[in-house]
Amino acid sequence: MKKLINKPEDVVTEELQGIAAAHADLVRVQFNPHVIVRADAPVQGKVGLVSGGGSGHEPMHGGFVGPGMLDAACPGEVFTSPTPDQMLDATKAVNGGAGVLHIVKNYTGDVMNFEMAAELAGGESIEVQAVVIDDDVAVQDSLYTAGRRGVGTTVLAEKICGAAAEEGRPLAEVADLCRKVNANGRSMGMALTSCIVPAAGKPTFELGDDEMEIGIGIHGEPGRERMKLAPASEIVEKLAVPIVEDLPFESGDQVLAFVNGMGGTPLIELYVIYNDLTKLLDGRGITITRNLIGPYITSLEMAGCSITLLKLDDELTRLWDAPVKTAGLRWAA
Amino acid sequence: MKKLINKPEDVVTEELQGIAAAHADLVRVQFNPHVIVRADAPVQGKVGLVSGGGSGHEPMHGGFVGPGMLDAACPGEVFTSPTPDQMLDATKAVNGGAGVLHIVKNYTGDVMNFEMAAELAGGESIEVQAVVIDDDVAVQDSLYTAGRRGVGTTVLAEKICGAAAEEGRPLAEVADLCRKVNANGRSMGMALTSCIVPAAGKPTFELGDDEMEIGIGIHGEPGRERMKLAPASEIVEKLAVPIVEDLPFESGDQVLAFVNGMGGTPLIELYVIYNDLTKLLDGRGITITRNLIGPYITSLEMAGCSITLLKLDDELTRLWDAPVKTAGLRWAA
Amino acid sequence: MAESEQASRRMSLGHDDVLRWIRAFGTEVDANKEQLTQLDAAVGDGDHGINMQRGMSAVLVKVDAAGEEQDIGALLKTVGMTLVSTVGGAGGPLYGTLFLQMGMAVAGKDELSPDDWAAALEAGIAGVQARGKAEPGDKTMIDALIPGRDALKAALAGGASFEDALRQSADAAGQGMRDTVPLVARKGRASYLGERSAGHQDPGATSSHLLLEAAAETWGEPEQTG
Amino acid sequence: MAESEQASRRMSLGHDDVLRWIRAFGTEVDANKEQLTQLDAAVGDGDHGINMQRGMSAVLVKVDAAGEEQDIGALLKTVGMTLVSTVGGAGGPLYGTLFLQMGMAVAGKDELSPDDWAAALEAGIAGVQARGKAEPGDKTMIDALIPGRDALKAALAGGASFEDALRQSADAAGQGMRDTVPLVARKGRASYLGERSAGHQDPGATSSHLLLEAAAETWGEPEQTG
Ligand SMILES: Nc1ncnc2c1ncn2[C@@H]1O[C@H](COP(=O)(O)OP(=O)(O)O)[C@@H](O)[C@H]1O
Ligand SMILES: Nc1ncnc2c1ncn2[C@@H]1O[C@H](COP(=O)(O)OP(=O)(O)O)[C@@H](O)[C@H]1O
Ligand SMILES: [Mg+2]
Ligand SMILES: [Mg+2]
Ligand SMILES: [Mg+2]
Ligand SMILES: [Mg+2]
Repeated sequence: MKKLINKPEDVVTEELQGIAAAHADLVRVQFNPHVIVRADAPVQGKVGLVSGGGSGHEPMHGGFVGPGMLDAACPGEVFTSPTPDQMLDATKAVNGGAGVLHIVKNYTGDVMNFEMAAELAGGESIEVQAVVIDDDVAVQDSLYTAGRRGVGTTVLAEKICGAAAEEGRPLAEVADLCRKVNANGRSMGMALTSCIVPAAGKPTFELGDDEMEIGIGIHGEPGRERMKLAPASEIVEKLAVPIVEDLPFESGDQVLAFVNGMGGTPLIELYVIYNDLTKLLDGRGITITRNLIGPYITSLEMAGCSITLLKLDDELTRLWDAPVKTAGLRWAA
Repeated sequence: MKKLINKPEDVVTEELQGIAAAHADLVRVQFNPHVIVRADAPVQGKVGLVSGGGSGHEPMHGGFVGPGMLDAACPGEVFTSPTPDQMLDATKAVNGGAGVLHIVKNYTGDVMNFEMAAELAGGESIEVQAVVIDDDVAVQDSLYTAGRRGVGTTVLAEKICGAAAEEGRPLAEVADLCRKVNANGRSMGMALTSCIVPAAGKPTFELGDDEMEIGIGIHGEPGRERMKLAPASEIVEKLAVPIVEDLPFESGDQVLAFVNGMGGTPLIELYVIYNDLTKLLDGRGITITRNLIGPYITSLEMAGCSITLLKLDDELTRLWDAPVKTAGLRWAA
Repeated sequence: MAESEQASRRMSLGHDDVLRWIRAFGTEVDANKEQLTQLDAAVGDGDHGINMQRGMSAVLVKVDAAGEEQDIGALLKTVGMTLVSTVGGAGGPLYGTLFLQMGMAVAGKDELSPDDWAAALEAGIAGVQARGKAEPGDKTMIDALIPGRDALKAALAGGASFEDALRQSADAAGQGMRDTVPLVARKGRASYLGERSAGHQDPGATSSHLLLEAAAETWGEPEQTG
Repeated sequence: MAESEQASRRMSLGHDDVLRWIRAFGTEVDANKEQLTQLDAAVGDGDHGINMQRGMSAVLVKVDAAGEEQDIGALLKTVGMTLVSTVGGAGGPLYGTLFLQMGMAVAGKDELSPDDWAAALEAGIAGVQARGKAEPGDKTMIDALIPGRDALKAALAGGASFEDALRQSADAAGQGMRDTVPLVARKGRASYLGERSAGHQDPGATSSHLLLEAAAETWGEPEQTG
């Protein structure tokens, strides 16, 4: 295992110490239990946005705490959902009287822990709504299973709902908007290499030198199929066609295209992927009007990428463009 | 070789097509020869800032073209200095009548190609000054050698000089400022893994599973020494102590600390490094007043990091804080 | 079992017995951390052993600190709360709920009869199902717990000694655990794999077997009398 | 050499000869791309073979397109300009300058005597030194070029045939190339390695040897008369 760390068991705490030292202007970090809170929280009268999940996906979620995006993030151990006490602390810290939205990625662990937290927050009379993001088309959906995973759309939902909350919209509306983003976003990812969970010390899965895994999750969960390495244009087809056909995205649609790096893949490759994606979408009459390219929802040092498409309308576009000031995403009006 | 590419020989062109499609609001891309130019270039009366170098270091330099930073970037083939005709085209495209500054990283190839370009630009009556960045303390400096390499300080110089040019300062002043940044910045890097040049198809160097290379360049050039893998805190010491002692940085100094990812190292590890760096500098009475953490000057998919420290004064701090709007660095006032 | 051994048969569990079981489970989790993690790597995200071990170490610190003041219900609730706040993932809420509900079922008691134990287990499992919505055959910890519970109840109802009933319970859990191998997961992270989840043993069922095995081994020894 | 062979000895180079040399260099670079890249990986950034190959392919396209209209000086300048604008790195300006300065030295000529060739090489090398500031012993292409130039001039001055002089030139360049192995680099990317650059052959000296070797081989054959 080759990592820039000290002891595996200290990675998350030391990362948070680093974040606390680097971004004191944006966030406060609470250490027991771990919570990253917007520096000026709670913002009175504003809906509080809380998300969280296992660590190892940086900058998500801690890097998205700040004006225009999240009010708090709960970082779990690496790839392990955080616990209800973290979420309860976060919820209390960001409650400015207008209620709190939990943005939850659809993993059994995340869902159950956020449920327990919401029950506890209810006990303290804080109004909480939860929206579950489940946008990963690599997973077959069914009433009888855990359903689809939450992946790339989470980042977009956090940005867009963050902007809406900043405008002072009420909890029910922000929650509806979050469901709308989820309903219009679809993702799929792939890996060229496995990642290594620090505490495990060895790769979660083995891939041959000429193999890749399509439909991978963000925790090194195995994907839909393993296949021979292929050129970028074929990889884009393997990812984007299921996405496009699932919603479906249709000729005339305007989309936000999010090409995400898994952590070990450099930007130069993401632009090659983006280039192939523009060609594929062009061929189907779908227009990219906004884009996001870079490592935003990662899987430790995994090499690979994911593609997320979000169907845009004027409202979503306007909220996407609204100012945001976080360590991970930052722009002005 | 596991990369998200099509043909190795097309990587740079396809990357640039991706950049052109993604960032048309910020830049124009010219393909023959390759030049990335600020969308509104030339800005009349403003000093034009041109940099360039081999590709494979993204977002540097193309991702730093835009208001408040570079006016143009010349991307060479992967890890290969661009050619004088690229630089000449860039220089002509950004010349708004106030002259053009070439920010050159100190590599024999970059220096010679920029020299030839400046000779050619002189022939077309464009006033050009060149500043060479040579901040890498891993390399022994001497009058008789090629001198130190240009690494992390380049990013900081481009940002700071970009802000000064935006204020309308004359060429000589912007060039002096660039020399000042170079004089006050020091860097050193390390690698956990090699990178693979697409056209070569195999790792530039081999590192054992328990080895790392200290003092590495950004092109997979071998470093100062190869040693056994060590904890993050020791790695920080190996990098930061030579930096601190070289300038030297002294108790009471205020610095910008730049923890850079080499391309294959995820953010979580960079924050662990940053945390150890804050402790080391604290112990020496040096205060970090600004920071930059992330993959900004990369080496393809190499895993590893570099540390750059820049001694700040009020002028440098103010110019660092000034607005910038590029694909790679973006913030408002 | 011979008449002469009747005297040494365990008829109830005290605070100390329950504590010994919890410690034994902790030891088992420690010893099998690697295997649990391997199993989870095959169909999940490779952290089940790490998570459970982190949780059980915290539990042991906690129950040591709490001393013997607590009744058994409170002790089990402490275990549950500690797991909830230290394990995370799916395992945290599920094992946390298991212990919390067991604790609720025996609230205030300082001694548990075999039937109390069976009732506690039943309540705990009901809690796991309420929280996780898994049915038998979904390839989860439920597939070890339910056979374990059913075997325990059947054995006690059939007049078996507590020791025998615990052994049958653990064995049935072991069988349930092995029976998860061919199943296609419908709950938890393994469900993302669809058909590819078949052929692997469920990590949660494996840790649940360890839990019931720890009970059989800890309490299966003749009671120390005197 | 026997009197009878005198007649077939080459006394001058035409446009076509120079073109054949350029093509031969291109072929050598192609064939040794891998080795050049390996050598550069050891002490530099592993692109010397790739860069030179990209440049020489562009050169071949360019000189084919240019046809035979050009005089030799113009031909060499075209090669130089093409290398400057396609190779990049250190190799681009250095090899570009080499050919540009050679072209300047023989501007307007349609035929080169052995002495013209020696003068062109001398001018080219002077250009490389003006651009790169390398001295002999710095572990660069200069360490192959200068012995090659000196051997050529000495042989011609000593009355050797052009063929023999070219062979001696190429052999001296080869020796110079091998002599770079123990050197500690003082110029170029290898200088960053300091002492660690010793023990490796310089990639640029290797490609420069190929250049002079291509001349010896292309022009060393008895001239086709008739
Ligand atoms: N809905 C559920 N009901 C019951 N058990 C479940 C459920 N989902 C997952 N599990 C159990 O949890 C185990 C995985 O636990 P763990 O690895 O700790 O959590 P995570 O999947 O969040 O990493 C699975 O092997 C399975 O037995
Ligand atoms: N200043 C110099 N003068 C002469 N030759 C040089 C100089 N610097 C480098 N070289 C030559 O260039 C070669 C490397 O070329 P190349 O790999 O194409 O460039 P880069 O180092 O930019 O990747 C070296 O092996 C050396 O022979
Ligand atoms: Mg997990
Ligand atoms: Mg190079
Ligand atoms: Mg797991
Ligand atoms: Mg090279």
